[in-house]
Amino acid sequence: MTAAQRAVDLRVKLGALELENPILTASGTFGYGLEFAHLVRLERLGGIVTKGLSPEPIRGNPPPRVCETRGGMLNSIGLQNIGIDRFVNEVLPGLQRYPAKVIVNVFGYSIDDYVRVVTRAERAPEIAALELNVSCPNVERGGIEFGHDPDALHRLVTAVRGETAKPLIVKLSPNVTSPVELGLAARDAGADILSCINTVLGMAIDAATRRPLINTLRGGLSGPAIKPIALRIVFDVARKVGLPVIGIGGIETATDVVEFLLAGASAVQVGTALFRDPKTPERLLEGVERYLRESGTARVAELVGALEVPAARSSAPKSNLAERVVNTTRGAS
Amino acid sequence: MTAAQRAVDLRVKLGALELENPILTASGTFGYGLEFAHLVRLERLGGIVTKGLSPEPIRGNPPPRVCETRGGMLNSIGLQNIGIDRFVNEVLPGLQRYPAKVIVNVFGYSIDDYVRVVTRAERAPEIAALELNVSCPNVERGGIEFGHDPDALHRLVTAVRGETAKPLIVKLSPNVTSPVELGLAARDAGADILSCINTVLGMAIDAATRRPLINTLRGGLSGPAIKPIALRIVFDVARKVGLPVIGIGGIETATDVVEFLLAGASAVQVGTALFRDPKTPERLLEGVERYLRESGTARVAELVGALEVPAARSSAPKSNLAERVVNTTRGAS
Amino acid sequence: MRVLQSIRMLDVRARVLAVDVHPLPYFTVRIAIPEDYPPVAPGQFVMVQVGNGLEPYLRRAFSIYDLGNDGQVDEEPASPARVRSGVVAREMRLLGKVIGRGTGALGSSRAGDELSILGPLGRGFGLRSGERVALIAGGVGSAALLLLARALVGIATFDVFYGGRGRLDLPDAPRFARLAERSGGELHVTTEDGSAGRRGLVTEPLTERLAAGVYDYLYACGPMGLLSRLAGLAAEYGVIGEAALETPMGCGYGACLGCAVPHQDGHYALCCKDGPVFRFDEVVW
Amino acid sequence: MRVLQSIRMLDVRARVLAVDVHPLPYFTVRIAIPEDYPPVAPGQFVMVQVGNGLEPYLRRAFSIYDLGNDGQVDEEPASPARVRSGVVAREMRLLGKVIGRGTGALGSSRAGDELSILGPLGRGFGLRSGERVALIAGGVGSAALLLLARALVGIATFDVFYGGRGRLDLPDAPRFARLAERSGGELHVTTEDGSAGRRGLVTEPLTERLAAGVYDYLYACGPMGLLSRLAGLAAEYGVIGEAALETPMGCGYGACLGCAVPHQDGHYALCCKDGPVFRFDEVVW
Ligand SMILES: Cc1cc2nc3c(=O)[nH]c(=O)nc-3n(C[C@H](O)[C@H](O)[C@H](O)COP(=O)(O)OP(=O)(O)OC[C@H]3O[C@@H](n4cnc5c(N)ncnc54)[C@H](O)[C@@H]3O)c2cc1C
Ligand SMILES: Cc1cc2nc3c(=O)[nH]c(=O)nc-3n(C[C@H](O)[C@H](O)[C@H](O)COP(=O)(O)OP(=O)(O)OC[C@H]3O[C@@H](n4cnc5c(N)ncnc54)[C@H](O)[C@@H]3O)c2cc1C
Ligand SMILES: Cc1cc2nc3c(=O)[nH]c(=O)nc-3n(C[C@H](O)[C@H](O)[C@H](O)COP(=O)(O)O)c2cc1C
Ligand SMILES: Cc1cc2nc3c(=O)[nH]c(=O)nc-3n(C[C@H](O)[C@H](O)[C@H](O)COP(=O)(O)O)c2cc1C
Ligand code: FES
Ligand code: FES
Repeated sequence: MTAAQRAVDLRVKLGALELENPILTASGTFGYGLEFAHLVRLERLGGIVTKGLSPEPIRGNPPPRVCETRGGMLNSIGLQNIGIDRFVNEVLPGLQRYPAKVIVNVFGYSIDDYVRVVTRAERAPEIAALELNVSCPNVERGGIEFGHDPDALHRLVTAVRGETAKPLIVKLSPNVTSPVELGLAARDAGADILSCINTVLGMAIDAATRRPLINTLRGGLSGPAIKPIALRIVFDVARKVGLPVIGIGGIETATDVVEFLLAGASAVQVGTALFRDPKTPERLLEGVERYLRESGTARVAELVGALEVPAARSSAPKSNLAERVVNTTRGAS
Repeated sequence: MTAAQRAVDLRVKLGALELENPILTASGTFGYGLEFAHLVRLERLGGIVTKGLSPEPIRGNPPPRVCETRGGMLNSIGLQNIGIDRFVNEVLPGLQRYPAKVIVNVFGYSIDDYVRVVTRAERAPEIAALELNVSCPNVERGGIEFGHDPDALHRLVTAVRGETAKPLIVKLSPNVTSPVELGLAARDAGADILSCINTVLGMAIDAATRRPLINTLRGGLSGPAIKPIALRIVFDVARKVGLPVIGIGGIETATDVVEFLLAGASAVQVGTALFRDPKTPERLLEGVERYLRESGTARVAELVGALEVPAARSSAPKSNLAERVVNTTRGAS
Repeated sequence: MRVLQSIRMLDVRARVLAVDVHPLPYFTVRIAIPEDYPPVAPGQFVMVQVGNGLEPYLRRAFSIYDLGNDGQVDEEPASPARVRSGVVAREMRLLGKVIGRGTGALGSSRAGDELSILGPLGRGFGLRSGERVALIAGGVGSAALLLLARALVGIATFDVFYGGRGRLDLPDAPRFARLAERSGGELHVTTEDGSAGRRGLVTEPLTERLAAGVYDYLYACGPMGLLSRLAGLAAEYGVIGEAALETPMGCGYGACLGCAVPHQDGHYALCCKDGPVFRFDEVVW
Repeated sequence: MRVLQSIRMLDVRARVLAVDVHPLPYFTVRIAIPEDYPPVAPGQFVMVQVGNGLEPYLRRAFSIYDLGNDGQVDEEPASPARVRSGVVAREMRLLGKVIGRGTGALGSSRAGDELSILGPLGRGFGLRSGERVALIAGGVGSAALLLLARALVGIATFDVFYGGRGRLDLPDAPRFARLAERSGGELHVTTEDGSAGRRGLVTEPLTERLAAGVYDYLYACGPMGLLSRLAGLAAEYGVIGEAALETPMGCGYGACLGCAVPHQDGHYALCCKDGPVFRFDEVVW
């Protein structure tokens, strides 16, 4: 049997969440999933994460809402969505046809908002898991984002956990000093899985008109530009929190997927890349299969966290200069 | 007189720090300045920020130290430098020939380290200002970076302030929940100017070898990829802290410079772009002059903070849906 | 919001046949498309990806400017393609104006290059028959109106109002003149600098004829400022009509919700899915 | 660390004359450089920028493989260029192997394209005269040794040890054979798959001759694994020598401190400034 023929096992298990393959679509970048059945082979997706859903429909932000930046894009959609009820009644039935797991992305401006969506979703057996978008200003706490405040996050996750037996994913914000600290708070409150990362806060300006390119001034940066940030956070969170991790941020090629798995992610979500190429998930899946075959890896799960971290080079020169600062695992320099 | 002939005033004033023009080279990306006199017209620079200097020479991190990422690069040099004494004795005299202001970038692993560099620099009148790199682990506080902890930063800046009458710049880290909070701490402790941003923590992996591409695993992300992050932080810090700001991050074109000035920076530093094109500062300066002429702006200083922030669109549709979430100045969505 | 409408579109890798550069910044790209390309309504658009680099990163939207067979584009709607081996079965044309990275990259593509073309996208113009209508094009907005003009010949009489800053901003005035004449109408050219046609804004000759009650219906494409003035004129003179809008777009196919257009209903419509053609009275201008 | 050494280099925009593709992944790019280009020492390199896009973003390092006049490259060091208007005054050649984005972009450049070439950079090989020396090239490492071989002809006798995975990894074996013969030495080819020359590693024939005490000096370029084995052999047989190293580079001209090479002194040397050529005994392998 040649390498090209050998079957590889693409299944991954994130606690109780079992996926046919590790490629999911990211929230807010693939609508509610069903709209694109014409264009994308939905049956090749490990899972679909819906646009963020709130208790009531939300209208969203005024335009302009998106702009391109170098190597990425900014968005400020304002969480426009049809509300959990319409999703469950109108969209969910159609999605049942496909093996892809349906994960509902949930957000709110108060704990009560989240709880209302979760209790509604809990009654729909077709929903495989819930993902909490915690990059929302908490109106009860002066607008500080849930995902920026370990205490608020702990309270939120505790409240939601009480309402659902489904796998509970908490999506971490990169815009914090310590994503690990937030991940630990989510874990301690009962989260099952962490997804990293949401968009990075950014801004863009048109020098000609002297105006911001996004109506709300600031927007969320996504796309290839943020991949190194996402990889770093996935690596840290996977090592230090001990929950299964879903990697998100700038994934566009199969090599990107492998990198996230090596860093410690058990699955990945693809966002911005879909805008450029709606067939990205299929392409990635084929590429990952090829990588597994060519590297003689039988199961994709073997890649998870398999990064080889070199010991400090034994050949490093001995020196009496400031020995303590050698090999700090730090960034800026 | 045609637009092309009209003289424009490029000078900027950041408190007591007056520059011939707003283009500086960023720390760590232009050595100590003098090495490149052959290649770059140093007389066209507003200022040179040196590689970070410590009390004693530092050897730096083992290789690999740099790698390319999509739209940027990672580095983990480990703060290799010749030490403040050699800089003052061997380099500084040669730099005097040029009108560019010499700004010494200072770092350390304890307050004492910083104070030693600053007291030595204070005695050198050729040094126009000091910039504190506070993205260093504070060995006295369990390795948490000075720039990640408002209290530690306040203590550090207070200590340094007591030793110098030169303009004191504090360089903010982007890897925090609230750069504004850190900027306020620096201001309250006596900083004169804030520079934003240092590199963004990131990571890169080689899927073929399954190893990290940077020896220390994590490195600092710089280049075009980070520009939207830098613009956002410059905008927030300039508005909310009230000190003059120097913008840094992914600047490569004159349009980039204008965007940073509009966002609130009074000057900018160019880093990674120098690696690709050592003549970047001259090119930017010419481009900024052209922009000023073509837009009929007499003085570059008029651009500072001149972003036109649109009022909420009066034409926005009226709706009873979740009115409170419209026009939130937030990112993720 | 039409939640469940599934999108009918193809992502085709198509070869550039030629790039015709009009006086810059205008250019026409001629592209070979499959013989069985889905039907196109005037006003629909495609999302074009040039190359695989990071700049431009997102695709850019272009109106489907023209369609033809065997490398021939004529004044009438294209007859069914004849399939010949080695010969271009069908041709799509895009009219571009170089603004930034995306239009720049498309304009400097060369014959033989491959483009990725996602489309046809969006909701096109409705065809009115038996009426007297006006087509109003501001600059490169003419790209959305040419197929419409071709489709209207024979079913309606139309005048074309075509305005630009100067003479060079009207790259396809001759074709619009011929089409308008064949329909029984005429072309009115205006330029702001007076270098061609009447000096002034395209709204001026239009207003005179609106005041005279000439038109039953307006079709427009151009800068937002123009469209919003037209919406005002339409309301003032009690005429209805449609306009093709441009907004920044993340995806072009309904996935990102980036292309919001404030709708009179109180919600935000999507330019790429609910539009790009909207009735004047649908939009909060 | 040589702090104050100022860098002598030019950043020239230079045109591609031709790209010769050997059996892929190898290619030679021929570039027109100004007639007054600074003198080049064998082993020096240039930093090449292809295009203005974001990918590749940083420049890539390439050894200066060969230099010539009027489009002619001969076996001897180039004679002073004759200036003729409209004619290529001088030519630089780079030998590349496609690995990723940077080498891929260079390899797919076309005649007429403009490249940005920063150089000449770094410290080259020292020329030993009157000795019997060995040149050891692993794969595309030969790129750093050709100018050296040309410079040594007439002043030293040398053998060339040229190894690769297979036959196709030795794109310039014939030239090395001619140069070695003219110097009074010979070429030893090894391939790991036995498809050309002796089967095995390049170190095998070399070790036999080192054991026989044939060489006074070694010059090498190739993968780090090879160089480190050669350093071991040199120490074992009491021979000295130099190797051209490759490290990732941010800038190539001493500005970023990215290209650290652990030095026996205890500090990190810079590959781009203190190297790329180091004595075997300088480096902590
Ligand atoms: C439905 C539709 C049809 C279009 N048809 C045509 C056409 O036929 N011919 C043509 O030349 N142009 C057309 N445009 C505009 C075109 O898509 C380009 O986006 C625009 O010209 C600027 O792109 P750029 O990359 O050259 O400029 P850049 O300045 O690099 O663009 C930067 C960003 O701003 C966005 N942007 C800037 N201006 C516009 C605009 N007017 N509309 C939408 N996005 C914009 C771009 O999409 C991009 O994300 C159309 C746009 C839409 C939405
Ligand atoms: C002094 C010097 C001389 C060189 N001479 C030649 C030559 O003559 N011919 C030739 O084909 N190649 C040469 N190289 C290697 C070349 O510079 C490329 O960097 C390398 O082949 C990979 O680049 P890439 O963009 O194709 O691969 P990518 O995988 O896209 O490279 C990614 C990153 O890794 C770095 N990198 C990967 N491999 C190497 C390597 N071996 N050396 C340095 N950086 C690397 C690249 O610079 C880049 O930043 C030389 C390198 C150095 C330092
Ligand atoms: C247009 C757009 C809309 C998004 N909407 C949501 C959302 O509703 N909920 C959420 O949790 N994340 C949202 N995100 C974030 C993505 O799910 C993802 O975390 C981020 O874009 C990084 O991945 P990428 O680089 O692959 O796009 C959105 C991103 C984009 C670009
Ligand atoms: C190779 C390299 C070395 C750096 N060294 C330092 C340093 O010593 N001190 C410091 O404050 N910042 C250092 N920086 C950060 C830069 O000064 C700058 O803040 C950052 O790179 C963002 O700007 P850029 O995108 O223009 O490069 C370094 C950056 C790079 C790329
Ligand atoms: S452009 Fe993405 S939804 Fe319209
Ligand atoms: S590559 Fe930048 S210092 Fe050597």
